[in-house]
Amino acid sequence: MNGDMSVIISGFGGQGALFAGILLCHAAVVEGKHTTWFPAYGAEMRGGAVNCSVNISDSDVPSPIIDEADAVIALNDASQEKFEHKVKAGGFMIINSSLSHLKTKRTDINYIKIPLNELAQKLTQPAFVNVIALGAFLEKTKILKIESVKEVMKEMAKTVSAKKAALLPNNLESIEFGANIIRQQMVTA
Amino acid sequence: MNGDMSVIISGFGGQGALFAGILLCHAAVVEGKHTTWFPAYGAEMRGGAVNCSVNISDSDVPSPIIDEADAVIALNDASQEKFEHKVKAGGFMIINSSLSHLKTKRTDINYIKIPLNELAQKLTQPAFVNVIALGAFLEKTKILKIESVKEVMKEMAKTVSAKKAALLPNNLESIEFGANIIRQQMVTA
Amino acid sequence: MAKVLVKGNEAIAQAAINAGCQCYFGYPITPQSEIGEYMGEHLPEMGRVFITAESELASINMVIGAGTTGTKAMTSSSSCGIALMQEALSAMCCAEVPGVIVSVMRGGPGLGNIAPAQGDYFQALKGGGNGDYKIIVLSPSTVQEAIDLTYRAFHIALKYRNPVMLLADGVLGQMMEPAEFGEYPYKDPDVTQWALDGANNRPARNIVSLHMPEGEMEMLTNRIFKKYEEVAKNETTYEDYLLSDAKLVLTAFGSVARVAKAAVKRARDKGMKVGLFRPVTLFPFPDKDLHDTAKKANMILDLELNKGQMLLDVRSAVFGACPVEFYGRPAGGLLTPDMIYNKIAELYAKLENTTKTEAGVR
Amino acid sequence: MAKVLVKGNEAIAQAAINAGCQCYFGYPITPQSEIGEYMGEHLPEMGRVFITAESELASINMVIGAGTTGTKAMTSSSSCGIALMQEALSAMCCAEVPGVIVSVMRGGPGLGNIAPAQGDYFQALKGGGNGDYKIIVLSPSTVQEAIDLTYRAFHIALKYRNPVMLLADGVLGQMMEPAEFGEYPYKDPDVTQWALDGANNRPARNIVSLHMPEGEMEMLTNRIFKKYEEVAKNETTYEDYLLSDAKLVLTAFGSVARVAKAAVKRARDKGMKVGLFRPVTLFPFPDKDLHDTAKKANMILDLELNKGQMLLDVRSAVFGACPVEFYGRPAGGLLTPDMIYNKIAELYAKLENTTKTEAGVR
Amino acid sequence: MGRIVIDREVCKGCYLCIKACPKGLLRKSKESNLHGDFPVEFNDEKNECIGCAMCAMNCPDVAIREVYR
Amino acid sequence: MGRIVIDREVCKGCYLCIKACPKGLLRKSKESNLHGDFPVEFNDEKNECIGCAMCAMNCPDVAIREVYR
Amino acid sequence: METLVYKRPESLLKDGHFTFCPGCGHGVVLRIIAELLDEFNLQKDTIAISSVGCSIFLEKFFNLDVAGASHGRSPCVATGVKRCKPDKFVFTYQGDGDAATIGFNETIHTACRGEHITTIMINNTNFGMTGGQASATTLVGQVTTTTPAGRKAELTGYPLHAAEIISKCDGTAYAARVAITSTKNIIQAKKAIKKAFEAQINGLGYGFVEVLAACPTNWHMTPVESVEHIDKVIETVHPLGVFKDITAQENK
Amino acid sequence: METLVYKRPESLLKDGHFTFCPGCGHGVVLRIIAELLDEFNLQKDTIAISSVGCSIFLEKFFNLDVAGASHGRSPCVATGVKRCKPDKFVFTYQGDGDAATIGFNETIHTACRGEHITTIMINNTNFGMTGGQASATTLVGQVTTTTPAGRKAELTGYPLHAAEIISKCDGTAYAARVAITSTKNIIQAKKAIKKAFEAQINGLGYGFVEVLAACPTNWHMTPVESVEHIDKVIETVHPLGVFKDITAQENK
Ligand SMILES: Cc1ncc(C[n+]2csc(CCOP(=O)(O)OP(=O)(O)O)c2C)c(N)n1
Ligand SMILES: Cc1ncc(C[n+]2csc(CCOP(=O)(O)OP(=O)(O)O)c2C)c(N)n1
Ligand code: SF4
Ligand code: SF4
Ligand code: SF4
Ligand code: SF4
Ligand code: SF4
Ligand code: SF4
Ligand SMILES: [Mg+2]
Ligand SMILES: [Mg+2]
Repeated sequence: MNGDMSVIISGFGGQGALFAGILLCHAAVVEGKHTTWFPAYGAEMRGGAVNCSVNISDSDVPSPIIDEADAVIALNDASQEKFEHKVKAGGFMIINSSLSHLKTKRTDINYIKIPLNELAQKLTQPAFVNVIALGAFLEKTKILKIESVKEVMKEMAKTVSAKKAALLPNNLESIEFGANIIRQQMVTA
Repeated sequence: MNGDMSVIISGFGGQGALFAGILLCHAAVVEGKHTTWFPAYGAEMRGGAVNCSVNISDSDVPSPIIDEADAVIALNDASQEKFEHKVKAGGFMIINSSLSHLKTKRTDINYIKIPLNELAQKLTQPAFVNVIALGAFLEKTKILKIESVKEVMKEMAKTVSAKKAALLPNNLESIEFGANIIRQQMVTA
Repeated sequence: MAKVLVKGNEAIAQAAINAGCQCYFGYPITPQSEIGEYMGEHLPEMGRVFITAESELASINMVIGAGTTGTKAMTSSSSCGIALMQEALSAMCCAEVPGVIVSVMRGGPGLGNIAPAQGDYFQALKGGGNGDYKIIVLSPSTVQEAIDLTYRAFHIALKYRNPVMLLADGVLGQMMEPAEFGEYPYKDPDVTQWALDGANNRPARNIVSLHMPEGEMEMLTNRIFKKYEEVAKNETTYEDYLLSDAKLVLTAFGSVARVAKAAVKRARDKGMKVGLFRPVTLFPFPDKDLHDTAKKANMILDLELNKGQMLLDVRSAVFGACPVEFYGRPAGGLLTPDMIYNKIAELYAKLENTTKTEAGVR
Repeated sequence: MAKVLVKGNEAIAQAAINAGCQCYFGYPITPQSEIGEYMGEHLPEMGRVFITAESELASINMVIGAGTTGTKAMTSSSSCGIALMQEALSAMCCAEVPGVIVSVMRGGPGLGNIAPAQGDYFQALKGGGNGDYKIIVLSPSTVQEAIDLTYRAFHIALKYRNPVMLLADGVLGQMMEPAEFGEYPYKDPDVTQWALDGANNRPARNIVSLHMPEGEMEMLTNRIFKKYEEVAKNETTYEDYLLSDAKLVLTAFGSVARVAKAAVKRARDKGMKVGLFRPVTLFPFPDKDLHDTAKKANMILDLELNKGQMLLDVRSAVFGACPVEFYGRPAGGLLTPDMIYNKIAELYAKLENTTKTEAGVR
Repeated sequence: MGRIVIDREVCKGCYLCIKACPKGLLRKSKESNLHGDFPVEFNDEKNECIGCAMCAMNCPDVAIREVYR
Repeated sequence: MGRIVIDREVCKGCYLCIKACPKGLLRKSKESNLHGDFPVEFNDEKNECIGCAMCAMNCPDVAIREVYR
Repeated sequence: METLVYKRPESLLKDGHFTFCPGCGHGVVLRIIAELLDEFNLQKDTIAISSVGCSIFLEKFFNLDVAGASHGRSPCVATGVKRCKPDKFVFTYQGDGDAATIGFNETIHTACRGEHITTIMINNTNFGMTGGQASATTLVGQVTTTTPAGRKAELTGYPLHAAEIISKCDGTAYAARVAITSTKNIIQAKKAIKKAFEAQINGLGYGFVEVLAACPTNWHMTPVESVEHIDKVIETVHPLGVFKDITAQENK
Repeated sequence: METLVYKRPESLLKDGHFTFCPGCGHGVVLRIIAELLDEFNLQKDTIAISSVGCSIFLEKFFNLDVAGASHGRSPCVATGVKRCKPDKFVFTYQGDGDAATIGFNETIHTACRGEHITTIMINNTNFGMTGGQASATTLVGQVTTTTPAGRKAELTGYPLHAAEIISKCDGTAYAARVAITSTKNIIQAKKAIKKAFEAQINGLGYGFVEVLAACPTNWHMTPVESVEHIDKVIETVHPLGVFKDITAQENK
């Protein structure tokens, strides 16, 4: 894998797709990389679709907008539908098989199906499907160190409300768990 | 005198400079001529300067704005000052000598000085300096018939309030009186 | 019908009444308050609607309300008042609401002064509303044309379901000249296919300007711009005054054009081959015709009562076909026949001494 | 100072704070509400002024009040909100009141949608205010540049006593990337010579926009336009990206320019001589530089997230020096590197097959 | 003796109806709907519902479609 | 015993002062000023003015410049 | 035999469902309006004016002709519509940001003109749609995204009382503030809206009903906490009541 | 020895004279303001905000720093000025068209915010400057250039009562309506304006004084008829009074 990576993280509002992207970007900055994060919001107030495009690179990132992504993380079925065609040939797509039972359509990309919601139930509650997916993504791509993300999480915990800060252990557990899914190949293809 | 005539009528608010121009235009329409009337207002609320530019022609009037006027009617000193240079060489300027004691500056135009306010005192009250001046102007230029203006006055009297309509005789007297000033050469040069 | 002596503003008001304008909503501002006053006197008598709105913002939004019901409605204002309508004008174009707006320009920027000017060309044509939209802008040059274009404004507003602006300047609004009203000459389209009047035995309708689903606004905008192409095809109008052999072509709109004519006449008398290209529709702007005219000419002189606003459209249309010069006065300064004539003489002398020159950059 | 990951909107807000912005007046609107929220969190703590105004009309007029005292003040809004500020912007230019306006464009016209767009170029540049006036418009393309141009906006607003608009699009406002704040790099001019603070032992001052005496507004406008020439001389800025040998020159502003860069890179990899001309100051527009660039090029391709607005300035500047093509998407449609690359490839192929073509008419 | 009809896909789980029902006949369901919300369910084993429609009146989403008495 | 100073060029002849003066000491002048208005004049032959300044207070044009008592 | 005592009103679109957040007050009010339109048999004769705020998508909820207004201007659009279609029933549905902040001038002058239209204003004391910023009706001390430390009167003043002010306009026939926080209040709210509708139907003048409603999302409260918050806190600042009812005066 | 008991106030420009029509009410009010600025020794510390209407040329009358606002927006400009220069005295001088028609939203929200500024609103029940069209405060039946047959309530509604409404805003410290139709009323008017100034000086909040004033030109009455008309007719619709005075409440 070279130092360039483009990923789209998508889900419905409340699943934390945008936040996963932000974590990723911050970690990129920690490692001194160039990076962009660009969100898109749907029209609905309730449960609307949201996604973000993240670029990570060793050099300048001209376009925050991604034509073809190296990877897509689809946290629900609508996201899978919307972004399946956006994955670059040879790229991969993480699918939340808890919420999507759609058939995959392409043969030129890899699919990593993870029952994120079900797996999340196994962790200290609340656990975060977005962060679990991010852990898996990082372990798979090695584009950034899991440690960098953890560092970011710790830094963030310092500036947010006590209530939010209290969730740091859950976040750390979630990301580690996500990485482990790949390490232990708990995925279906 | 050919059928073309441009005149600027100027005075302070309340003297009726604009209305004199309107009468003139209406009379031009009565005689089937082409005509334009274009007003300009000063900045002051009280006694501000006003003037109008009137064109009368046998053919289309392209520009309502006058560079050089065949005639200027200056109902007060400020108007004389402002428009003296606007009279075409060979043209003339009617000056209200009741309200202006300014020296005249040009030798290439004719001056017709009429003590309008004083003369107006001699008529049935109220009498109208603007209409008197208009009468003089018409008698001098013969561009339109006095009768046409009288016709316009009579028509107008039909559509205005009774109070205003009652002034018709005064208007008729004023215009006739103005014409007489020229006929009888009651002017200084 | 006989010619009557009529003031520009009042001619517009009476023409609107003749055109079947059912509602007037407005807020006074010099130099066009006579329009509202005329409407205030006549509309209530006729059982039509007249409201002095609380502001120009309110007026134009009332026009929108009337427009959504397919009713002919109008507002009028000047300069800073028109500035307050920009949000609504953009929304009207988006929701395809018909309506007529009369803009009688005064001196700007800011409160400026109440002298005639043409500083609101950009305001009318490029707008301060958001997004891509076009107001159809008609620019009369005589009182007669003010009447005729008022009629046309009401018709094409309904025809294309778009706001139409009559862009007059203070000269035209304030001046009087003889003109004939005639009859409203158009057959207006049926509005019952889209107008709001209660969802009685038909699917409910809506006329709105928010379109959130992805791609919906883009499709809508593209469709509306297709409509504008239609408008351009059908409605583009300009006056050709002695253009056929003109080496120096003047461009001017509104009252300046008639002053320019006086100067052209004089120049022609002196043997100079000068003509005038006067856009009557400012949008749709007669790009193609002007470009073709420029190709045959040696120079264009654009004349405006501003610092050069239509100039941008002129330059874009001419696009190097011949050089473009500009002569104007802003904020209430007037161009007189003399001034224009002198400028013509100056440029013409230069032309005689050169061949076709290279395109300059503004 | 180290680079931090920061969202465009927040970068602008923090940069304004660093620039010494003492007051923020605003009314929320997507996609820029974060600016107001950021200000609402930080300014009161610092003893500075933060007011959620009752409307955009109110906000900009509060900015005017602050500006008349020589105080650095700012408002921010988007599209329909900016439309409501047009009267005030014209008045500001007339009365020479400094102030910074941030416009983060969303999809229009009307309420449109909240997707990123560039449909408000006309709104910013040609305005819907009345009369002849110019807002200085700066167009950032990266978050870093948003910071730098925010600094510059505050400085030149005071320097020229004119409103300055930072024109960003939703992409830039919403995206995050690493950037460095550094220190506010300017030395601001002394305002005590003109600012209002009570006529204490000096003649009373006034800052107004009505000038009735004949000729006064004209003189004023001409003087202000002389100032704009100064601005053009000192401030015109554009980015030259691989222009020296470019046969096909792209023009684009804001976020589109960075997307275009990705496409240019790819085209260069394929051996196509393509470059990018990116105006950083939209007013003053780099007319002359663009014209000179066009003279050396075979074609210009203007790219915008609208139906062709900057296009008019591009055409006027190019004025036939080479043909101008346009490619854009309105109302929230985005241009991606692929799309632009494909367009480049298509046009470049044509170019290879022809020699310098005749100027087209839009 | 009453009965209500709940559209569990429309219910957003605000639980204002639970607060409103004078008989306490509504409760949060254990299963989420397709939107990820946990809708309410009608639980009237003892036939206590009086068909007062208070639940429906308080429902912001008209998720309680019908009330019978 | 009072006295007032009128600026007859500033006076616009509204005659509100006439209405205001409790002693009736102001009257319309027979000669117009340069603006064509007929200003008021102070007419206090019997020295009745009490210097109450009511005239000045009612004058919309500050044409009554000074009041002495 | 079972009788249907309550069903989804016909004036709502068959397949429409509200896009609001869970527990949002908009839904209850829209349902009340639809019920009243059913009761008055007005669906066919109504033109609704939508405004800018969370309720902007009226046409996706109601089976009614809808004209969309710019932010704050729906009373003007309604005026234009009503003057052209005096026989139609015309109402505006607005938020506190729309009707009482940016558009309060339009609201007031429409009231002064005594337009025969009805305005329902949902007061959730913030700009819901844009993410919960302070509006003109925000309480002193209230935490919003623009007043993260709570609204401070010294800095940004006091909440505006819309219904009270509108009651001072001579063209207003009916002005009231209601809440939808309990069955009892909902019944009251429906009565008030009915009165305001009747003012229009009977040609009496302008009707204005301000409804205190929950915005749980931006208040960061559960829906149940939200309605309790309205009763306990908001009503002390924005008291419920009928501030003007010209029919009541006539009855006296 | 003679003592000078009255002289032209110093806060007026030495050579300035009012450009109003004969008998216009603006002059009396401007003089009162100038007198009060003299009395409070505020000339040096004042920034006046002029608005659009016959009084627009404040800078030609007053020896004060003046910022000019667009039509209806002077309360906003005043807010900007005052927030930047809290130690200065800031007032807006507006007409009924400016403050109560196009700009009433700005007036109200400035009042709600409790800005420490003062507004003097000259209510001559029409748009004087543009030639006497009907404004929001025009009386029913009043003949204006836009209501040549008299304002008809059925068509264009009822006059707005500015001072009463402003008194309902919680940030208002003082709100009153006065007239300048007699020496007694002029003295009252001066007292009211003084109170409103003091509200600002003492940091109590927004001060608003509505002054009923003559516009003889557009009313087509003599100045003397005009002031009588105010007393006899206008005051029955726009009654004089102090509608809010928080210092009075404190005293109680
Ligand atoms: C002119 C203008 N300014 C701002 C906005 C952005 N905006 C959209 S909705 C809204 C606030 C709505 O608040 P409110 O009226 O209280 O409705 P709610 O969402 O709370 O129901 C704002 C400020 C806009 N669309 N137009
Ligand atoms: C936006 C805008 N609309 C309209 C005008 C025109 N205008 C100038 S003064 C005025 C009315 C002033 O009336 P008022 O405030 O009552 O002051 P008065 O002249 O009666 O003292 C109007 C409508 C304007 N300048 N700006
Ligand atoms: S109808 Fe009444 S009793 Fe029955 S479930 Fe609903 S609220 Fe409870
Ligand atoms: S009130 Fe309605 S939406 Fe809320 S829980 Fe009950 S049924 Fe569901
Ligand atoms: S000071 Fe009093 S008594 Fe003397 S003239 Fe004036 S009003 Fe009359
Ligand atoms: S009140 Fe003043 S302006 Fe009026 S008549 Fe008396 S002195 Fe003259
Ligand atoms: S943001 Fe508030 S007002 Fe808007 S839908 Fe959600 S709860 Fe309702
Ligand atoms: S028009 Fe009326 S308000 Fe204006 S100066 Fe004349 S009298 Fe005064
Ligand atoms: Mg709200
Ligand atoms: Mg007035």
